[in-house]
Amino acid sequence: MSKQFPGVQAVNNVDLEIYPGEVHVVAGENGAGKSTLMKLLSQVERPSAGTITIEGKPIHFHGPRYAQSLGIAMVYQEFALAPHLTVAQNMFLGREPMKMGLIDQATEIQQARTLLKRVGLQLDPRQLVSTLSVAEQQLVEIAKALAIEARLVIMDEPTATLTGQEIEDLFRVISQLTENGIAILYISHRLDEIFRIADRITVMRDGSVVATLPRAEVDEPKLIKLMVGRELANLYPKPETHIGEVILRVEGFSRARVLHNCSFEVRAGEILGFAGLVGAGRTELARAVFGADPIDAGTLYLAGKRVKVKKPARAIELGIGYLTEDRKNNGLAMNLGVDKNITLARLPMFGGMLDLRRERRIALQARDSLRIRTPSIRQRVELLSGGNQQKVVVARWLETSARVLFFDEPSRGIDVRAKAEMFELIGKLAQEGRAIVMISSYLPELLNMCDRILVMREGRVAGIVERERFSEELIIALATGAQEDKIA
Amino acid sequence: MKDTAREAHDAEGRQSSAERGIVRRTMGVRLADAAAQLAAAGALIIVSLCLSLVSPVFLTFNNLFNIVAQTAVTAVIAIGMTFVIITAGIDLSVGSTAALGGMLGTLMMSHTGLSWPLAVVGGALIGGVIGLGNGLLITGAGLNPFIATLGMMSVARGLTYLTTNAVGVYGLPGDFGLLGQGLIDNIPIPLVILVIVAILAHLLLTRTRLGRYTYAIGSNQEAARLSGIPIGRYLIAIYVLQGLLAGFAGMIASSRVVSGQPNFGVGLELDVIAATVIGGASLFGGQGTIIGTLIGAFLIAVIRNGCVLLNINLYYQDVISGAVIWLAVYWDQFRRKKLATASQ
Amino acid sequence: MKDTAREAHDAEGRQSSAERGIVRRTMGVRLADAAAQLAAAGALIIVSLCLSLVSPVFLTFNNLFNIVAQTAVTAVIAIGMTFVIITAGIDLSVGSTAALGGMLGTLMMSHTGLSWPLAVVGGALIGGVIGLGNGLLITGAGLNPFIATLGMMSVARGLTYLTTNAVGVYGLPGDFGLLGQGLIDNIPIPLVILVIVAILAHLLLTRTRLGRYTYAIGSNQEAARLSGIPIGRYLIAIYVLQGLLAGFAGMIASSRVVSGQPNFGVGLELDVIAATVIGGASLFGGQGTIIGTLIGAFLIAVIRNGCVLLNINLYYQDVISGAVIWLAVYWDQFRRKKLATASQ
Amino acid sequence: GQVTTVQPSAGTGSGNGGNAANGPIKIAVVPKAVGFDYWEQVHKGATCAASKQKNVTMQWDGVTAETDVTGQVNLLTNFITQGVNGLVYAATDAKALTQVTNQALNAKIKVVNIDSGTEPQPANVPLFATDNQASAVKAADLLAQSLGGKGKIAFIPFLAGSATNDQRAAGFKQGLAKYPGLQLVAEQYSQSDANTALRVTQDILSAHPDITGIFAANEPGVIGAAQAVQRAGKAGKIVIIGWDAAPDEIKGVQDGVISALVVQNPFKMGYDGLNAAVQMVRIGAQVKSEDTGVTFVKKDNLNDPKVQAVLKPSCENPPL
Ligand SMILES: Nc1ncnc2c1ncn2[C@@H]1O[C@H](COP(=O)(O)OP(=O)(O)OP(=O)(O)O)[C@@H](O)[C@H]1O
Ligand SMILES: Nc1ncnc2c1ncn2[C@@H]1O[C@H](COP(=O)(O)OP(=O)(O)OP(=O)(O)O)[C@@H](O)[C@H]1O
Ligand SMILES: [Mg+2]
Ligand SMILES: [Mg+2]
Repeated sequence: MSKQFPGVQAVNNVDLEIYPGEVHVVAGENGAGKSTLMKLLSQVERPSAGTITIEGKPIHFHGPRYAQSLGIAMVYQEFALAPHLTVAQNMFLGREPMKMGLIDQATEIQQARTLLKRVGLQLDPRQLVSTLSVAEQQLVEIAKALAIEARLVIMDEPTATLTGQEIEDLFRVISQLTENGIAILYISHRLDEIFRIADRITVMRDGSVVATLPRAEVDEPKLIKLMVGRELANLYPKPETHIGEVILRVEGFSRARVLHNCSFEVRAGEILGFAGLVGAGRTELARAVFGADPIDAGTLYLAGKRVKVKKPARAIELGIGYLTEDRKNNGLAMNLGVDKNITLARLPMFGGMLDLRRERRIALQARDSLRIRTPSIRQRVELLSGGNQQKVVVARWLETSARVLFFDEPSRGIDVRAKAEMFELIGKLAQEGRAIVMISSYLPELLNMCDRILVMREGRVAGIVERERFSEELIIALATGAQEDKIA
Repeated sequence: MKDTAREAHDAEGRQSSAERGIVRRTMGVRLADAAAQLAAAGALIIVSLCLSLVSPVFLTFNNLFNIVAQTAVTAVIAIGMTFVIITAGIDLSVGSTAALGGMLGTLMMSHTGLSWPLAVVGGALIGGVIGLGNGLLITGAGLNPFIATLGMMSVARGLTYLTTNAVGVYGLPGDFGLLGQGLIDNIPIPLVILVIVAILAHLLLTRTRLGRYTYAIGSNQEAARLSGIPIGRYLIAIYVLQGLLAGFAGMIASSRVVSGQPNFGVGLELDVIAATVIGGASLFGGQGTIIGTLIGAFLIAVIRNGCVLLNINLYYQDVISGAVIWLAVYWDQFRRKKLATASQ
Repeated sequence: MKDTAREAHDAEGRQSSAERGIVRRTMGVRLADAAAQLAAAGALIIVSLCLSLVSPVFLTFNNLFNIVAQTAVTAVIAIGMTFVIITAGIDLSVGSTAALGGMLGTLMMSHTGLSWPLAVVGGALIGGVIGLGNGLLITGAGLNPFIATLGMMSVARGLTYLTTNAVGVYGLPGDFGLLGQGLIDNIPIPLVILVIVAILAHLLLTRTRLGRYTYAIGSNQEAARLSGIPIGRYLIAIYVLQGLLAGFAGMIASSRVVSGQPNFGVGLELDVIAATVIGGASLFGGQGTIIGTLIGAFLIAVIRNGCVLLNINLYYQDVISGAVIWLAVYWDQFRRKKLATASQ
Repeated sequence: GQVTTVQPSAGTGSGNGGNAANGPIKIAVVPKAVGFDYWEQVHKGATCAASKQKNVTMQWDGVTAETDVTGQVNLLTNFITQGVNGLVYAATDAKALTQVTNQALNAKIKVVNIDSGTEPQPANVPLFATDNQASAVKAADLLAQSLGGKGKIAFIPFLAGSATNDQRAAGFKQGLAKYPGLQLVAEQYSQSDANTALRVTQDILSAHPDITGIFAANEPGVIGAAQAVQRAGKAGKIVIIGWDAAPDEIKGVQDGVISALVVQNPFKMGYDGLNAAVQMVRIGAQVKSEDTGVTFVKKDNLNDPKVQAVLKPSCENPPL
């Protein structure tokens, strides 16, 4: 199969075979063409060349509905949910159960509830999708794919925003499916995960397949080398930093039903992690500090001085930055160019006018240092691959000279190499004496990069753990409430 | 051993708190829904109350009859516009379409001697053809709805003028007047028509595939496409529906003056869109209800009626209706927000 | 060993092909950009060419002068509308605002004897005040732009009628006519004004914070807010700008007929929005350019001019202008798509 | 169910009970459209008449476009429901408004037409109007005289489908038929907008630089056409015959840009119309229709006191 976009050969002459009951992982750097290849299989995009055969029979292109009827279901990387419809309505979109020419809403809700339970999501199916958190949307997206009687389920980075328990639930579902002879095509940037579930691994680079190997023949260094083209010394390059004065102190932040009396402080040169289950309130806390959401109570001290932050504009003025977890809705101006998105929080000005040359330089630099794969720095962001979009948001906040930076799920959808490079940059920022708060659902990241980890549970600070005491068990225990730790 | 125990405990804790969350949110959604309907109607109710206090005529049968009969035309078209706007589209051609439907429908009566009920169907079908044109321009030629229907607004108006060289159609059977002004057992026929159209449209919007896909397309067209919905076909159906309703409304309007008027409906599109938006629809798609649209249409009509009843200086009328619309929508939003917060 | 060799080879190959790819792609983007501008102008050029073939008068200085002077009013307002529409907003009140600015501006001249340049400034400022009202309703009261400006359309029209009881303002100094119809060294003053306004607006839109934020707000308001952009302040500025331009355009229109006309600008909002959308702006925000808007405004003006030159019956004019707009926009889209593919 | 056509009666007895010779009465006056000098003169005339009567309240209301027939029907129906005693209105459509007149009469509301009546005109509904068509014929005669019966001319009508417009257009063309030497080379609507009138006249002058005469059929058309001619440097060289009497139109006559204006007497229509309605309500008088007459205003009769009374009507000096 091949696929050309204006200016990009996204998929280049790829051969792929999938067998019943196997978990076939597709790996590769951002922009390698993984998502595009999947979209060719689910007939969302029309291939420029190539054919698909199912059980020996060649299949023609008729669009996504046809692919569904052939038993191909897909979980999209950029969620394909309609925010104004309810969870149940989204799950059965295009395949509504009918009764006498009308939609059978009772059955629809009933079936939706069953499917939600299967992916371990406790949600009312009548709730609007626009009220869901990113992680919840991801689970709905998965449940939606399960609603199709599929022979092949394609999952494009389903775990990018999920934490431990949800991932376990997902793996359980996957093994149920494969036991029934259903094939899984799985894209992920998380190496441990790949090795856990893969039967075979296909590595893509620049639109072409580099290799397809059985799980047994690959180990981590080899996989990285296949993807990146060279070895990576250290996935988590944490630098030695000098931890200085307290820059930001948060006291008693509360907001009805979301945050309860949350306090913490972060010092210059320190990387503080936020851990917790989905919906624990990490995002809410960061947004509250940043002034993106109002609070009912709480005080904020910046370098010892009490400050009031009611708007993000004020926070940025004071040197606080916040990188959102929801790049699509809150992060990117989708129909603007890469360059304009990168400089959005801090425009390069010269005598009252925009300095377009400097803007271009900044964007080019960011492109190179984060390896943003784009045909041009003026390319509209919506045409980039998911991981590259994420890099653009990251680049924006690296550009601002904020003293305190909140990174909410910064590695969401980023490939290994870029992750390592991003962590290196974050480390450098810390070295420069900035305070970093890193929110992540992927514990190894926090354990390796942070000086301290704050664990949240149900809107409360369940505990703050020093680096010496770091252990996965302890943090999970705090996050699930199995152990109450007095704030250190 | 300890581990499993802890996990069980964990799971339970999560479970219950999540369960609680669900109940809370559902209640919230439901309440907010009901509140939205009520709040929207609220503005209408308050304006009506004020009017009935200051003008003894307001609540008389005759006056209410007038309001209903006058609003029927706008409301019927606005019901179609609700579908269009929910898909994140717009139809600027409704005024011209109504005029064309009205002119050709009445011409059928006066020239070919068609009976009036058949002519009404004819007028509606003419509107449907125009709607089909809009649909094809949007889905086939890929024009955006604004441009497609802006052009159609101009083209349909030109065709209307051309049919009779911009002269009205007269000499229609007196019975034809029933459609827009008759009574069945003391119930205004336009009211009956409006209620039937509204109920059917409401069912269509909330209970059928067409309705569901209307919201889906407007909410996230890409998602709708990925879910395998044949977007083009549904969009065409929606613009045809809008056209049919506009043509039909054109016949109601003609019936009210028992003649075909080539200049009918100039500027009507703005009234219709306003009714829809005041009723809570979003021009960005995905949002809107039939009941809201009806409330919007009646709000506009009641304000106009009130200005006349109260003998308000003509030039102040414009100022007042503008201000009342601001207040009504502002109050509506305010109420919704408050109820949404309270129900959290 | 074999493996590494192959990889090294691969890496190299990739590098150079990627480099080549980038060069090619950048060229592609550039070309597509240029093509987009050209394609938009293309429709205008083709229509003009056709006209110059069928009417020998079309290309005369006098006729071109007339077209420019006639378009200045629409184009100046459409320039403001470009900002508004890029923010995903809309301003329905521009016609009324222009009328109010024109009436009060001319009244200042005729009643207080203000010199005409000052009165022009006065008219523009009146427009600015109306724009401020819109801005506050949108950001302060949180009304959506459609409702806020729909109400303002009505309110401003009412105020316009109230100023003189809906009678025109006459007896203005003859010099005032220069603004809309004068010549400087054989160059039409409205052209000079239009060029200056367009250049300033283009710079504002592409080279300043205001312009950049205009796009950002329209593309993703939440992202803009989280990037620290004080959205309210910028939106107000944009609606004030639109108001100023509308008031100013109202004075140009008054100057053209050397009188204040209370009914000026009814329905103008649709013309203005059409110019902007034909020029490539999206009602969903984030897209639009000044040059595109100018092309859109001139396309409409040239079609109208052609219809009069050829003395086409009004009824056919409507049909023709609708169809030409369809064709122009369709052709524009088609060309862009083709060029984008060709530049691969 | 029984299907009937609604027959609204006056909503309240209170307004209608004022048949008594001196009781308070309410008269609604509805023009074809608002926002033009012409209708404002009607307004002034009616206001003046109402002020001279005792216990008479006048309500002035109208739609914004002369072609908004349905809007006017709605408005009048609202007045009938409200229960006014008298209805003075200018019909936007002669045939379509007949039923409204009948409704009002059924509701025992006295009706008077001004400017434009209905077809048929009920015997008990007097009409105070000018004969638009006959006056337009005379306008054509005037144009022909000024041009010596030959030359290219242009016509600026105002609103397609408006009854007044159609009458004037028909009259003008009827008049032209008498002069084979006059060649009508362009006909473009002004949409009752001065700027549009200016635009189309400019374009017509571009297409036909040899035009020697223009007839513009209402105020905005005349204002725009006169501007266009002046700006083209052809003031005095092109004969303009216009309609209505806005200040700048009069000034145009003074300056020689406009050759003649057909001036109606809207003040008188309003004045007489309201008085008639009051009489009909108070004493049940039979009032007869009346042609309120037109004046051809030219430079040479501009200062005639009679003409001045028509041009500058006021309640102190009504042009009756
Ligand atoms: N619609 C489109 N138009 C133009 N280019 C596109 C489009 N969709 C994808 N691309 C480009 O195709 C290439 C492959 O994208 P794809 O989304 O398949 O990458 P990916 O391997 O899924 O990356 P990631 O890991 O970041 O999700 C990228 O360079 C991307 O910019
Ligand atoms: N728009 C919303 N409406 C209602 N509830 C919401 C909304 N957004 C988030 N929530 C709920 O608020 C709680 C806190 O969510 P938040 O996103 O802050 O959690 P988190 O710890 O950042 O987890 P994650 O980001 O991993 O989902 C969750 O229960 C979530 O479902
Ligand atoms: Mg991808
Ligand atoms: Mg989060």
